Amino acid sequence: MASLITCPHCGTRPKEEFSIRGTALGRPHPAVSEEDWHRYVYLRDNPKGRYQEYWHHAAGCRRWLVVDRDNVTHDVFGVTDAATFGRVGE
Amino acid sequence: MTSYRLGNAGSVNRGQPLTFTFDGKNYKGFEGDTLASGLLANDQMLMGRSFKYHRPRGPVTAGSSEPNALMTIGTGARSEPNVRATVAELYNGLTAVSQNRWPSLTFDVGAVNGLLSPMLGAGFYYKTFMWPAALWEKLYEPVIRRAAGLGKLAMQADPDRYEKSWAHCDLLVIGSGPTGLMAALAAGRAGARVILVDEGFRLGGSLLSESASIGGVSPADFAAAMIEELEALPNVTLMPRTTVFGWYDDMVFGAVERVQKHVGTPSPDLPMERLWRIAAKRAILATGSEERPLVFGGNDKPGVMTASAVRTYANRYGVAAGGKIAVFTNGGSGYRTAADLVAAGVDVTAIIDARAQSADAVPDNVRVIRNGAVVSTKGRKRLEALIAERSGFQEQIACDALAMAGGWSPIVHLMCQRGAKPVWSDEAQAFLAPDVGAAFIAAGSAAGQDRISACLKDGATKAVALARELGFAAYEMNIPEVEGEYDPAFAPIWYVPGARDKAFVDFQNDVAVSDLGLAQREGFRHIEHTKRYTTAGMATDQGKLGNVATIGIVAGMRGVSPAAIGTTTFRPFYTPVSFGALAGTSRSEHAAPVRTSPLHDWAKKNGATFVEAGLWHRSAWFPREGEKGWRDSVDREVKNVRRNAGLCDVSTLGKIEIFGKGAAEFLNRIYCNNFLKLPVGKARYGLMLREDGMIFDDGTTSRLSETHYVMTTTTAYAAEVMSHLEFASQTFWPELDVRFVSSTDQWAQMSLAGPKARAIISRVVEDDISDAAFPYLAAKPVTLRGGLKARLFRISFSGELAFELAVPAGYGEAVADALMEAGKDEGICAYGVEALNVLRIEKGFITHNEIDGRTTPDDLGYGRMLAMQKADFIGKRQSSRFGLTAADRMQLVGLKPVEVDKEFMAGAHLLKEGATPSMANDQGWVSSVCHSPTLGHVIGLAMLKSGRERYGEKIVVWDGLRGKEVAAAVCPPVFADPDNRKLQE
Amino acid sequence: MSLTLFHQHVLEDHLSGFEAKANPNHLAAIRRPAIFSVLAHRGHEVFVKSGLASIEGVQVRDCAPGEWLVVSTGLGAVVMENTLAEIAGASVIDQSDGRALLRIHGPNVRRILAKCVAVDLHPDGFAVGTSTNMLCCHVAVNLARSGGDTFEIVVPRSFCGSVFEEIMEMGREFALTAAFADS
Amino acid sequence: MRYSAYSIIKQALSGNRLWTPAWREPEPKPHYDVIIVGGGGHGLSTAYYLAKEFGITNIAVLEKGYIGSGNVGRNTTIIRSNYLLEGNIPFYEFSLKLWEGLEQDFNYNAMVSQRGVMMLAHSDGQRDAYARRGNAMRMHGVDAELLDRKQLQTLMPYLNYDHARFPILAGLLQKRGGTVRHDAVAWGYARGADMRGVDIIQHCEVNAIRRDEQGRVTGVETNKGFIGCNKLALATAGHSSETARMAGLELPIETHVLQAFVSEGIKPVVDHVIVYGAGHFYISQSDKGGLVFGADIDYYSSYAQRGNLATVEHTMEEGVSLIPGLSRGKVLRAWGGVMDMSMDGSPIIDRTPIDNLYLNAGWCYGGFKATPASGFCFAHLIAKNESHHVSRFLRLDRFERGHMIDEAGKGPQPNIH
Ligand SMILES: Cc1cc2nc3c(=O)[nH]c(=O)nc-3n(C[C@H](O)[C@H](O)[C@H](O)COP(=O)(O)OP(=O)(O)OC[C@H]3O[C@@H](n4cnc5c(N)ncnc54)[C@H](O)[C@@H]3O)c2cc1C
Ligand SMILES: NC(=O)c1ccc[n+]([C@@H]2O[C@H](COP(=O)([O-])OP(=O)(O)OC[C@H]3O[C@@H](n4cnc5c(N)ncnc54)[C@H](O)[C@@H]3O)[C@@H](O)[C@H]2O)c1
Ligand SMILES: Cc1cc2nc3c(=O)[nH]c(=O)nc-3n(C[C@H](O)[C@H](O)[C@H](O)COP(=O)(O)O)c2cc1C
Ligand SMILES: [Zn+2]
Repeated sequence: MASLITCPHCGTRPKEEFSIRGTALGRPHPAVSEEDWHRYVYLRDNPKGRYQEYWHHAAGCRRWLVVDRDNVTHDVFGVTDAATFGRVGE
Repeated sequence: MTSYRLGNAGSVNRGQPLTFTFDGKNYKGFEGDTLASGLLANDQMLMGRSFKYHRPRGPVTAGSSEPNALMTIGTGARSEPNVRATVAELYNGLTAVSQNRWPSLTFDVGAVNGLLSPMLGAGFYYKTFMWPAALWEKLYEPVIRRAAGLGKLAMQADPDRYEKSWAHCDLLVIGSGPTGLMAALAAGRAGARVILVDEGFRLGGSLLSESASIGGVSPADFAAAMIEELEALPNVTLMPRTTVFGWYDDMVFGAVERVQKHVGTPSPDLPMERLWRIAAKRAILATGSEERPLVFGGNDKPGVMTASAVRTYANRYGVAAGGKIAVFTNGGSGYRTAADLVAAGVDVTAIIDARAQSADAVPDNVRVIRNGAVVSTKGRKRLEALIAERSGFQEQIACDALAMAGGWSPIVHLMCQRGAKPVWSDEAQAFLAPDVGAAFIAAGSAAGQDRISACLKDGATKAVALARELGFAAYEMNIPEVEGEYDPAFAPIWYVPGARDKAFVDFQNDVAVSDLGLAQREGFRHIEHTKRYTTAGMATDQGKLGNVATIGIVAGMRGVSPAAIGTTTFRPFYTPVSFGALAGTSRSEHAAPVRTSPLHDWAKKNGATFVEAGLWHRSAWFPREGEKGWRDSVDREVKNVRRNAGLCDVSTLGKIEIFGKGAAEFLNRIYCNNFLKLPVGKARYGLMLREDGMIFDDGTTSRLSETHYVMTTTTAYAAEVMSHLEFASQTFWPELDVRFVSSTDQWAQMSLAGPKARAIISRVVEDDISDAAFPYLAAKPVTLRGGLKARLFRISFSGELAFELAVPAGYGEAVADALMEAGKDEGICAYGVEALNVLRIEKGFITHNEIDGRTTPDDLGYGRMLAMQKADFIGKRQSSRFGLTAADRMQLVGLKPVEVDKEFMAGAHLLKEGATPSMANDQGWVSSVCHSPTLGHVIGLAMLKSGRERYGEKIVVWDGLRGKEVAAAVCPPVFADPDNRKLQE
Repeated sequence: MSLTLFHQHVLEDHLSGFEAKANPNHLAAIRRPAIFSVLAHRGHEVFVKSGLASIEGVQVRDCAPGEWLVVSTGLGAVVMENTLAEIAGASVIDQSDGRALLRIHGPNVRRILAKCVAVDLHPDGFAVGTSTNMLCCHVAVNLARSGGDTFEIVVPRSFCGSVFEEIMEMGREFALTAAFADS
Repeated sequence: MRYSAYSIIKQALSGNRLWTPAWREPEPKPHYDVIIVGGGGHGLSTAYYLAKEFGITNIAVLEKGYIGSGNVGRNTTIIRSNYLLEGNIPFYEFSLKLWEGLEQDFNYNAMVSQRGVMMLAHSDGQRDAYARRGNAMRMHGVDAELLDRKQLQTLMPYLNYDHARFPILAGLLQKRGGTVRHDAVAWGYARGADMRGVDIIQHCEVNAIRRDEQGRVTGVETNKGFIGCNKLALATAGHSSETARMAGLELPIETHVLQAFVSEGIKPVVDHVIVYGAGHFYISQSDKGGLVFGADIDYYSSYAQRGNLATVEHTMEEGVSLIPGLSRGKVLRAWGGVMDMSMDGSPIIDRTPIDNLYLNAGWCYGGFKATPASGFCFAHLIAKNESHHVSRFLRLDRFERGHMIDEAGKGPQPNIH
């Protein structure tokens, strides 16, 4: 991972082309409870192991990607465009 | 001085003599020598001093794991400390000096530490220097710190260039010995893109040092033939003088090429060093193996070397390590060394073999002491004799060099840098490479193969397999016949006790077996604790020679196998890498790219002083003759803007074109205030929040058509805002039809502000810009006289009647010139960001001084902008938390000094009158300050607790840091034209 | 009053002083290319793409899904704008002044560019006609292979001076020269 | 055994054979009053102060590796109290005061070196921000000085004044800031705690937290079996989310890797701790001569103690830009540590919603300097069930209440704090 990321649009690129935002969370509905909003903004599962994280291909296609990886071995399992991530069958 | 250069042996170029100096003395060597071989040829064995006890030291190796022979090479700004003489390529005029000694290498006062060594054992400093407490700072610490380090860094700017490059290949082969050459050739012939690297200045690895016959020729000639074929292959890149220092995720290897370290006068067109990031599909570790030193009393005397080093000096460089050389061995390497020395005509006094018997061939007339051991040595600055022991009897044997062969450790460093640990093998009595997957495999000696023939075969076989895996048609290689190779098998001995003198495991850091014992007794038993407590393995060689012995000895002390002890963590860098190479071109003025405004040249010719603003250079002020300082210029510019008009470059503001049917809805969710109903042709000021309710950035967005907007951001946050919009549109609301592109670079944008702005602009713009046709916050495309298309916005950051005119960047300078010309009679001036800042403070406009990531809209008095009735906007739901709405939050206020000639500065804090400065009494802080030429005194914006309730209150502006305390009156944050009359004119 | 306005190339200052004679490794800065950003709206990506492909005299550079730079050294900006305006489902914006077009070619061009970009430009992998956004000398650019040993780089104007200087520096060992060119 | 010059000489005369272990290697008892998870600086200092200041000695510190294997053994050793916000200054100042008396207190020379910490400003805005901070410090009685460019040129002539991309305009100096020998901190606290009866149990990994029907914590499952306790205190730094999860708790924390570096040993050239304001580079020189330095984190979530080449290069670029003379020096080793980056960049020392469970976390890359105060305040909390007054703002529920302590003003994105 952390050295090269294969962007689904641009191909294999160095880490320098990306900026990273943190856990790939879905934004809650604006009307859900205070507690849910707090959880979304501040609490993190932060697992050791498999992890989905937002990466922005800032120097390439400027798409937000979800990088599915292992944060211990740094193996990458897949990179998807964030707009389609988790929307399969939508 | 005797010469230790051997007849015609070796591959140095005797036709090319070189002169060099060491500690001011002149020496001669040959092309192809290292600094160490050159010195040894001149009988200069003493090359350095150890770190702690300042013991005299000579080289122990002929390679990159050298702990002792460290010197400073070069002079002045080009000097480089801690260079290993054993790998430094000799060149004409090289100057080297020894290190860590005073006053000289032969007489070093620091050596008294050796006498105190019983008290200076591992960790002694943790236990003392504590009383009296005051002496630590005054005496102990300075003394300890002065003793620090080895060589001196000149700390001057580097005159040479450095650069970086990427490389991509199917197969990276690390190491060019028999294994690496065969591997590279096998894959190269198959058509794969191959990169072969070796840290040595000549390719060939151990082939350059060994005696045998490969396919009927010498190892060196065999290597030469292989290299010739490789050079001819267009898909193969050969990289000598290149060290792979690290293995990173995704098969990226870091390597450093020493492009010009070996030349006296570097070419300015080439870098000194080049950093390579090699992205490889597959890699083969063919780094060979390291011969281990043996651990016995006095094993650090100059003249004691590994057997393979002695062999390398003889066979490759044609240098005898001594006149009378003894050998202490536990395996075949010692015998081969003796044989090669005898063949070169060097006197071998004895082979002391730790084993009872062996099948190794003994050279004629050389005495062998079997079941023997070296227990100690004699001599100070050079080995004079050794004490050998057999069955309890000791014997002194005169010698000036000792070749020690302690067995072999595969060089697996790189493979262990990503978390895998090497695996102890009882059979090999060594730590072997771990399994790190199919993409990166070890071959040859690095994989535990011990003979040349086996290495040739292993390299070829593994490369063929990898090439096939990648889809290349690779053919099995013919492995040449090897004759006269030796058997390097060995039987380990970790430590020979019995001497009074210290037995070292880490030469440079002076870590001896006794220190390892102490660490165990004191509970530092985990090998990482042992390392940290004794510093074994922490010197510049990172324990390449000594770590395995350390582990073996600790295992012995604990009565367990080395497997139970394990290794310490392997880390980059394989060998130390210069800051210069890792920094490359990105340094000094080039530390980051420069962004220049399209009006840069215009500003320059108008005399601007520039200031860095993020990556941009912005015009700060425009000094005129007679002005004594920047304040004069800024005051004039401000006054002139308020009285006449001024032109300011605002091209650096971020500009984002926003398109789509969903754009209105999108903006309405991005900004906390309403954007849905912004009419076409109009601009609106907006506040963007973060999801936590704090202000993220502000700016205006203009609607150019139903589905086209242009957003401006602050200069500093342009990139962040763009990413933020993309994030929101791509991850929150991908269903909204909205698309963006940055047009920051397309436009030269100038703010024309002041009562005469309209008159001036109308001379340049064709359209009607009367207040009726072009009211406050109008935003429309316009045409300049002559036909150029532009954009005009009636927005103001100064409080004056103002327009922002955007023209295609290439015309920026010309249009600015035209405006200056048009405004000449109106008294136009150029003004910079300093005056802009004064104008906005006078008007109470905010910048990121105020929006420091901890402010809410309400803090700034913009609470009414929060359109809470909207179903959703970023930051809405977290805005109502108690902490963000509490009544005692700090709020934006203005400050005026009570006495008008008193000044205060940004960064000061606020206190109630009479209150002592303390955290509990802290009322707020001053965010922006300027001298207001309009009011004739200093004014400030500040964040004050419940500030809006406190207008009229007298407050103390406390600046203890700069020894200032000034009384000020709290006032609303707008100093000029509070009713916005000028904006509407 | 009618204004006569001169157009300035961003490299005007940088290029004076370079020898006119081009070496085998040479960098040309194109004086007035027309460069437009084209953004396809949702659902129109395929249509816009084929629309762009049918325009003559332009190069279409891939930036991102549904986003292109359309570059021409022959067509002027006005013609280009009118042509692009006819493509339905796309938003178009003139970037001719916001981007500079550099063309670099020569036998060592890949060695030089390997010091500027991380992408593998080996002829087998990066075919003629390929284009993509990438980091070049710390700046996000669009790089295209426009010929055997020829690459074209579209650089944001404000960064162009920095990028140009860095490329020239990287080309020093191969005697890279530079000059303006009209097309 | 008490350490002194006398003990060193005496032991030397007997061949250094009679030194005793700095701490015991006990087997865990079935039950303790307090179990502290994490044998890093904070866990060990908590045990030490609980025993020394609060009279609780029936304590175990459980460490999954060897003590000091976490961040306490891999940081850049900078100590300082030059913070901006009310929630932080008193706490870090308390820590600095404890550092100043530490050696005498625990009879171990951790080489506290108050060589001064200099933070450089490269723009007017940054200088103003440092002035604001310096004044906040002064208000709290903390030492701070603002130096101008001229003064800096005299004090640190080797910085890049003439060819800097971002000019050096000013510097905020805290003279009492400096460095401490990282390993010695862990070892000194461990020895001090052990002497007072604390069981330090290495290679003991906590895998689960046991709770009774009321939800109260009663003990932990480890690779050495179940160990019971009255109170459980988590001080597991980068692994906080993992250990808290064992009790069903989700934290405002993301784990990231930060790299650090050491150069080859060279004669002293950098006398202070210097922090580059135009980037993130910080550097000091160790007593052995190695330049110890670091810069940004790697930005992606990581539990691996190793980093990425791009970050390595970036660090060196900043280093050479700030100190051109480094160019011909050589970097020896790089390593990484996993850190508990919190949502506002500030730490948490608090009780949790779960009875008997106490939390010490969120130290980001600034917790080494906090080691003494963190231990002291955490011990106070555990012993008395209420916050020490200097740590009263470092609460777990502050995010919900909207009382973030956001020194950097970056908001809830942990990797940019
Ligand atoms: C590269 C780097 C540089 C830094 N530089 C500085 C600096 O200059 N100044 C500064 O103030 N701070 C710095 N820091 C931060 C500082 O090191 C940490 O904030 C601090 O050390 C954390 O507290 P600790 O010592 O208790 O953590 P650690 O030493 O990490 O202790 C936590 C311990 O918990 C153990 N553990 C985890 N899970 C379990 C379990 N399930 N069971 C048992 N044990 C467990 C771990 O093994 C570890 O030993 C730096 C950090 C890094 C990584
Ligand atoms: N393992 C054993 O037991 C043993 C014992 C004695 C001799 N040998 C002999 O050693 C030879 C081994 O051949 P080989 O080809 O495997 O190794 P080699 O030692 O011939 O070549 C290894 C090469 O790798 C280079 N290298 C090492 N690390 C590097 C790095 N990080 N970056 C760049 N270059 C690096 C070295 O400079 C060297 O030139 C054979 O001749 C064998 O007989 C092996
Ligand atoms: C302040 C400090 C100074 C260090 N100095 C050295 C050094 O001089 N030599 C060395 O090899 N390692 C040095 N290290 C690094 C350690 O060897 C080790 O890499 C680090 O503590 C992380 O542990 P690990 O590599 O075992 O994971 C130093 C570490 C720190 C924190
Ligand atoms: Zn991409």
